[in-house]
Amino acid sequence: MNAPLQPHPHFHQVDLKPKDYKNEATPSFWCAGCGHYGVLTGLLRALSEIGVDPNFLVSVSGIGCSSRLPYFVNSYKMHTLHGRAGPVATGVHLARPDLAVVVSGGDGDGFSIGGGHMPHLARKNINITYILMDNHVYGLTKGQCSPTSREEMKAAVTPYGGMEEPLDPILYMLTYGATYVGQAFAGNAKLGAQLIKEGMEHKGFSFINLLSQCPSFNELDTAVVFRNACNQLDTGHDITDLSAAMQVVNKAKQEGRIPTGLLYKVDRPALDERMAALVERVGGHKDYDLKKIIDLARP
Amino acid sequence: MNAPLQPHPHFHQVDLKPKDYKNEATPSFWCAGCGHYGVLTGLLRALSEIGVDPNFLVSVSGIGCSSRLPYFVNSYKMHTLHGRAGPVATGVHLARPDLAVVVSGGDGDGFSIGGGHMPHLARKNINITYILMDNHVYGLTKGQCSPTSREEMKAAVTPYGGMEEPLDPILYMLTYGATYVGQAFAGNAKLGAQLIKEGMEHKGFSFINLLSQCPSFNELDTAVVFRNACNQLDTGHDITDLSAAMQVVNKAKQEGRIPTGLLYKVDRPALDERMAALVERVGGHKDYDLKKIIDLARP
Amino acid sequence: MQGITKNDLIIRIGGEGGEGVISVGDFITQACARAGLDVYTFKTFPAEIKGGYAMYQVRAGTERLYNQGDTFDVLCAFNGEAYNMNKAFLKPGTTIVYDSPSDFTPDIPPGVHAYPIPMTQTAKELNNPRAKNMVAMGALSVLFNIPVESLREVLTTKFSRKGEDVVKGNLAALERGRELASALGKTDPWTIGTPKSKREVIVMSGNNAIGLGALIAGLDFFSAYPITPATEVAIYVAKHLPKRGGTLIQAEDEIASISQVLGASYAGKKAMTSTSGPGLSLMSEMLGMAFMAELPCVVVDVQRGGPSTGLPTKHEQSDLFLAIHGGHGDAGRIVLSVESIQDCIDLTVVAFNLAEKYQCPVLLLSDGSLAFSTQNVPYPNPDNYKLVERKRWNGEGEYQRYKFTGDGISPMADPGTPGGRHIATGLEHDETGLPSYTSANHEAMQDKRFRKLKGVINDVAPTEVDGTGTADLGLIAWGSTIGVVREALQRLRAEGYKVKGFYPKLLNPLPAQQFEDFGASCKRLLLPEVNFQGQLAHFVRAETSLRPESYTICGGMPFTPEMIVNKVKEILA
Amino acid sequence: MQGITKNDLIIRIGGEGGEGVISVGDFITQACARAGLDVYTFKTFPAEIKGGYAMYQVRAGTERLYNQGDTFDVLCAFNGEAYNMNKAFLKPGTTIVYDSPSDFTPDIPPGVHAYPIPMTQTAKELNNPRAKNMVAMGALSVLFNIPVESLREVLTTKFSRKGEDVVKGNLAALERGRELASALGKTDPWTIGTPKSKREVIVMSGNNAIGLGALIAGLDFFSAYPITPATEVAIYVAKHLPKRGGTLIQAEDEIASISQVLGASYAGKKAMTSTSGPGLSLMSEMLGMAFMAELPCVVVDVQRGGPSTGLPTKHEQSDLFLAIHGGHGDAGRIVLSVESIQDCIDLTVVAFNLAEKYQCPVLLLSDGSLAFSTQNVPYPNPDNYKLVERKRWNGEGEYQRYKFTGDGISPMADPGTPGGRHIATGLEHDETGLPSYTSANHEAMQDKRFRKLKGVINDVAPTEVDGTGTADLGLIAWGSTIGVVREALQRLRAEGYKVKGFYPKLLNPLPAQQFEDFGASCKRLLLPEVNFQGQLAHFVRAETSLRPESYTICGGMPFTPEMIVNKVKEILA
Ligand SMILES: Cc1ncc(C[n+]2csc(CCOP(=O)(O)OP(=O)(O)O)c2C)c(N)n1
Ligand SMILES: Cc1ncc(C[n+]2csc(CCOP(=O)(O)OP(=O)(O)O)c2C)c(N)n1
Ligand code: SF4
Ligand code: SF4
Ligand SMILES: [Mg+2]
Ligand SMILES: [Mg+2]
Repeated sequence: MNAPLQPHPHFHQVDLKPKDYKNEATPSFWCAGCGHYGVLTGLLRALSEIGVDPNFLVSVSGIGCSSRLPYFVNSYKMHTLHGRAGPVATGVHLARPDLAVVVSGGDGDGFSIGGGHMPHLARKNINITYILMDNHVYGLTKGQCSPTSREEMKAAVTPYGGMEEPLDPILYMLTYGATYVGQAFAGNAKLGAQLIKEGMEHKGFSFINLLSQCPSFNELDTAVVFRNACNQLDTGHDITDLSAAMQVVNKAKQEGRIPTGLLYKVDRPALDERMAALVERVGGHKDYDLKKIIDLARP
Repeated sequence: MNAPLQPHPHFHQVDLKPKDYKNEATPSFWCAGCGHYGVLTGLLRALSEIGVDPNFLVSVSGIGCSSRLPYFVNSYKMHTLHGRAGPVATGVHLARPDLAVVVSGGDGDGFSIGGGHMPHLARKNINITYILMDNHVYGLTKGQCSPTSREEMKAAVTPYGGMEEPLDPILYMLTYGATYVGQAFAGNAKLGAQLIKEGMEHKGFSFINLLSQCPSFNELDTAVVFRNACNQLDTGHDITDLSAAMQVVNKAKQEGRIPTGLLYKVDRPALDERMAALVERVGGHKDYDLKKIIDLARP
Repeated sequence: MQGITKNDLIIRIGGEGGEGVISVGDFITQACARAGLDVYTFKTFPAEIKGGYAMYQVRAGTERLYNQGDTFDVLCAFNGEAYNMNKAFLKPGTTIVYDSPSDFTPDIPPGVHAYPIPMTQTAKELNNPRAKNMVAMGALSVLFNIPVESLREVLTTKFSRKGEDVVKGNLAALERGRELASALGKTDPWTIGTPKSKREVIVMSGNNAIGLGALIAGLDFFSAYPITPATEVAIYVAKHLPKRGGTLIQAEDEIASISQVLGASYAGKKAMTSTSGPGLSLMSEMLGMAFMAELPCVVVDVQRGGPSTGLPTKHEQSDLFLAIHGGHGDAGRIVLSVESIQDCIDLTVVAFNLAEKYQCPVLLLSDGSLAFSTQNVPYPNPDNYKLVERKRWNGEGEYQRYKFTGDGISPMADPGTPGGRHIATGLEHDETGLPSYTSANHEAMQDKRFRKLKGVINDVAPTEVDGTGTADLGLIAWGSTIGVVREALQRLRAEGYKVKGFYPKLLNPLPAQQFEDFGASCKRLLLPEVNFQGQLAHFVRAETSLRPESYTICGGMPFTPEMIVNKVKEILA
Repeated sequence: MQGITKNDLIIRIGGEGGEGVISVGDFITQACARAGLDVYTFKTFPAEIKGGYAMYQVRAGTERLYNQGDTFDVLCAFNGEAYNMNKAFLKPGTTIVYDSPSDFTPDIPPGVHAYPIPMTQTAKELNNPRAKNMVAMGALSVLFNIPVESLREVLTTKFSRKGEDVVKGNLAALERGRELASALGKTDPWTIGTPKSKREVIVMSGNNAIGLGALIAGLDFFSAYPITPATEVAIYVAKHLPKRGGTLIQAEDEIASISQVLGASYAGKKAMTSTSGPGLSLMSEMLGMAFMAELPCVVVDVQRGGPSTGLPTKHEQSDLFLAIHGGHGDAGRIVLSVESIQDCIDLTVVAFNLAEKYQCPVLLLSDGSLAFSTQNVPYPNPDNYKLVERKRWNGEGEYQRYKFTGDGISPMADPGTPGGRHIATGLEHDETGLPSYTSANHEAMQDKRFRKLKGVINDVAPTEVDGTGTADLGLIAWGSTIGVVREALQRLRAEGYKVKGFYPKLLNPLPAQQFEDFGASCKRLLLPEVNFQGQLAHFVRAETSLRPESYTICGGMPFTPEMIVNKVKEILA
């Protein structure tokens, strides 16, 4: 894994404990044993370690059990529509690059209905952190196949078993050009916290896939199954080599393993940086005289 | 390249010349010099070589200059909505697996607004052929950046130059699990025809990216630029090795080259085959007695 | 609420999700229906995925039932929360059956009949703690005369899959519950009536009934994306469509679903999707294409509380605006809505028939209350349904897909038809399908597409008028509100009120003349609906000369007959 | 059409796309406006990407112009297609200026004035074949008294970027054209009037004017996806927003655009998107979220011919149903529509003000005709516009994002505000934003969200009434049809007809009382609109007691004053 990064100057910083980031006002929602609790724990720890000012943090989600996460976080937050957390977060961040923006949501939310937005978050290098709470099932709607469900899964709308090759969020994100890609078992809050922290500190689009069991509707991919399949990456893995990262993923898949840790990280200008540069280039500022623009329309 | 495949028995076959597949009733639409003409030529040749019965061929498109292609083909056809050709074609094919279905459309149509559908065509292995007419620009709306546009392109909505890393349709499709992936310069109708023919004969989702210049709105990626960048793959390339195919693409990108030919091909049951198997498994047929189903609702 | 005149009984069972509330409700329902009684059930689900307050209300009686009723006659409380949620409804004369000893001790208001039953304790004693609900059910069966033979049968059938031991254990708990209840003296008058005769019935939820209707109609292709409260339509179809050789696919989103449906339709097949409000919003663009390209399709919208994500598990009738007007550029559609489980079957068939005949999208509106409500309906004989197939080209002459015809309906040609090759397109087109942007063509084509729809009114049964003569007040209702109004009118008439009902199921195109005729027979009009803006009232005002008064509620629950009765009395006071 | 009374002139230039038709039109327009004349232009684009028939119509006059006029007084035909497309309008008294020798020889109907000008040939002789259009323009300037000094100025300004040679070459062609025309004897009466005085004006298209309005309103964030005929809004904003330090992004689709806009709005910024019908359909779901979460946003819909892909480059006013009703579950929005370029600026500012004040989506409807029409408007002084900012929390007490207040408006808190942390959610919620599904809360929250909108009517200028006293016929019009009605009414009044006009710009919530008042002053009502179903007429019938007669066309073109005049005469005959 790479050396610890310097926190970005843009974070408004404070000194708070993980529990200070927990919003206690929200009544519990998740089932007992749900992996999403682990994601929350990891996030709260990461926030505390960075010391993000909750007033300058925006937590954004779509719809799903996982997408309830922002309710449990002390921050500004948006609980948006199924699949739309990514573009909404893009708007928040581009309009106010001083805010730290974290997206969290499910495998269905992110890669089924929201799948069309994912490539563009990554290739535009939107400086936000996306945490996928990947339980290989639709939880909130009570157990249908998600695009990461195992091929053989019998579920509500596939009573005779599924028929589709599951997708791999990590491989997708490497292809899409995400500049920070990591993966962990949600139950490993330590690794989760570390990846989230570094992802947030990374300037650019960071994507963290957290494998999170759904005891209520996914009997195949239990916590135990996930934990056993998760393998920490070799220390020798070169996080700057895209093809190597892809190969790791392809190989692990063949072997039924899930590679965890930081898979890929590269620096590329984030979109807000490029936009700021453009504004500077055209001499733009809030008080630019509108009449200079209007004059261009004189006949 | 792989050995010629046997035509699929499901094609209703006839003996027709390429020009017989050309619908002459449609007035011309594309600008002079448009690369899309080359795509059409390649397609007509492929259809003739296979000998597809036009009555059992459905040509489906979305919206864009490229998406006008079906008008010029003698077949059943659907000119649908921007980005939706993929799922519409899925419906045609799953409802009538005896039909040969070809999708054609632009880079914007397929990978911007339609990008959310692409992974699922591939991972579900829908037995259709998708021809991307990739001109690195929005033609029909008169010149805006598409997701395959070069980063530096100045276009209508990016008057100061673009800011986004272009995506690579081929890499995407390898990641998505397309079972046949090929690429060619649209001006090379011979290679285009060959890839389309083999793609159509392939049982599963085949994707062919044809680089097609737009002389009206893309000054960067002209026919000459495309032709020069296109490199036929090494004969030694192993079309069954996914990681190798990805590496070819990643490397070519770094070198500013475009690998052409068949990049990847693998056999995996197509969704219609799996569905047919399910129907068989449950003893299903058109005349299955409805009362047996209704009886299940007796109190 | 007292007395002998009441020929039906409402039992509400409340408890923690997972305690078997739903099973008890289902068993009682099945048993009653099997014995020949009429049943109408209503459920609410907890907001939480697991646990939380669950409620199942069974109404059973000897006469035809049209709705869930006003609150309950009998409350069966499994826990303190169930008691708390319902104590406001414990009016004099009502009955409570509750777990005792337990974590709660209900405060029994004067006049309320109370039967403590040691449900948890007994189940524990039987070494079968999960059978708490069976103890309760046994007690209920004795207290309110629930046909126990039928109960035993359905219980046995249901549990036999899990082995004989399970059957026995549950039967034992049931009998123990019966003994416990028998030992108590009955103080209330509530009892389920004696069924007149056994009948050939099925019992289904609205969502399943829609699935069945589609199968009867000849469904070939189904694509949907899960969404509450519509998912069960897909679940039902997924189970049974393969038996009929059809194809079901769970799509990546609702836009893909409706796109796939149109592809299948073009390919010559009967195709449908089901969704709820958010999904229907997403389908807006593609539904316009269906109208433009004249592709038959059926879209079921099981409405829920809105706007936006809203109240996903709650009842509302608020998608009518979207259903009728939700598309850019003068995009027409046919809109039907269902009142009952019977409608869920029958009107789904009608929806397919209309889609095929008129080659356009047909939207069928159901709602969150009907979605999970179960009712008994006469055993449907599939052979009794008339099915319509799209008009197909006869092969004569030169084929023109969008040929101008008198009624605007142009024959279609399935792929594979020699000489029938054509394009389906969202662009404005001439008769052959080629793009055409001339004024004359666009006007003629719009006229053709809308002219078609003129025939629809004659293809749907005339709107039912409930009552005769001149009324002091006429009630117009749609969707599951109709069933509530039916009963309210019965009660009002019994009290001498001159009231009538009008129950449109075809909402677009609106049968305006039928509305006028009804309006002409009423001195005043009232239109109750469960939405904020008074959506049907809007259309009635726009499309007819009538000016019905709106009575809207939007609290996530259906109307009760009592609410309607009170409102009518208030108006006519 | 003859004569002296006409104080404006309509010149239509037609030719092959790429021949400079658009440039000539633009130059004439600019020159006339610069000289102090009023201008109103109208264009149609070929369906093909390049080539095909292009048409540019300039109307210029000394009085205020409200529309593109009835056909033309002068046709300038660059080629045979242009002649063919327009020969039906060559009525006695009209004039044709055409390229000759050329590939066509027009048939000059009796009474039509004809001026053959060797455009192509002269340009070739000048070794400057691309300057064919300048030859034509020179000829037109002589024949119809187009202010030539201004022409030379605009031409010089425009071409100076391309170097002095280009300027000279074009000026030479212009002068040659003038010589050629001077040599012909003028036989017709057509001449552009003499401007009264020079004025401070700008000339803009509707799309650009909307962009400018947004900049004036304080736009911070813009996201859109290209679509005809709305793309130019984005193009204009893309050029200028960075100068103001704002952010523009081209999204992957319209759903992403509106999502980004809402994100930016939550972040405290003024945000907008622009699209056309298909894009608006796709935004339906997210607009419901904007209403539910009470997020300000402005959505511009430049309407085009529908349904579906329809006639993408053509004019129609057919998205009103979608704009007002296009969301599931009682989702409200404010809908405005623009009549003119002036409105495109002013009402865009109003749209932002309303969005900020009422914290909800505001839809601004423009149309395909206005999109590319250019008009002169007085130079807008940005300081004269009153700008509204959302009510922000004052930091006192405990912050509740969705606090119940008298007017339903709850203060917002930008991220970064200490103590203001809250959630924006599409779920039904209580005052703090936490999910709440109780009946009482849902009813109260819906009431709050709709109660807010009651204030809107008072924040928008009262609907303009054109005319006084009692009218035999009152015309209600919206969008760019208003300008057509204005002129028709002038003409009708000149002939003694008692007619009045009513021009709503706020279409939802509809100012019903103002409609009633207007209706009360008219014996009959007519509502012309360019769509099939009579969409505004529908809302007027639903929301008021009025029953206006619908006059609908949907041929992809706007009404002409003459059509309205004839229709009124027919009705009042
Ligand atoms: C437009 C739309 N379609 C469908 C739904 C219903 N829906 C809510 S959550 C969900 C999927 C949830 O799965 P996932 O995103 O994996 O999250 P999880 O619940 O598993 O954490 C679906 C289909 C919706 N809310 N909106
Ligand atoms: C919902 C929707 N949004 C936008 C458009 C406008 N539009 C039509 S084609 C197109 C892009 C065309 O680019 P591409 O798909 O690359 O095809 P090309 O014209 O380059 O062949 C766009 C944005 C539309 N028709 N529908
Ligand atoms: S249903 Fe599954 S994902 Fe949802 S809260 Fe329960 S365990 Fe978690
Ligand atoms: S605009 Fe470009 S893509 Fe479209 S027809 Fe012309 S050259 Fe081809
Ligand atoms: Mg999930
Ligand atoms: Mg393109």
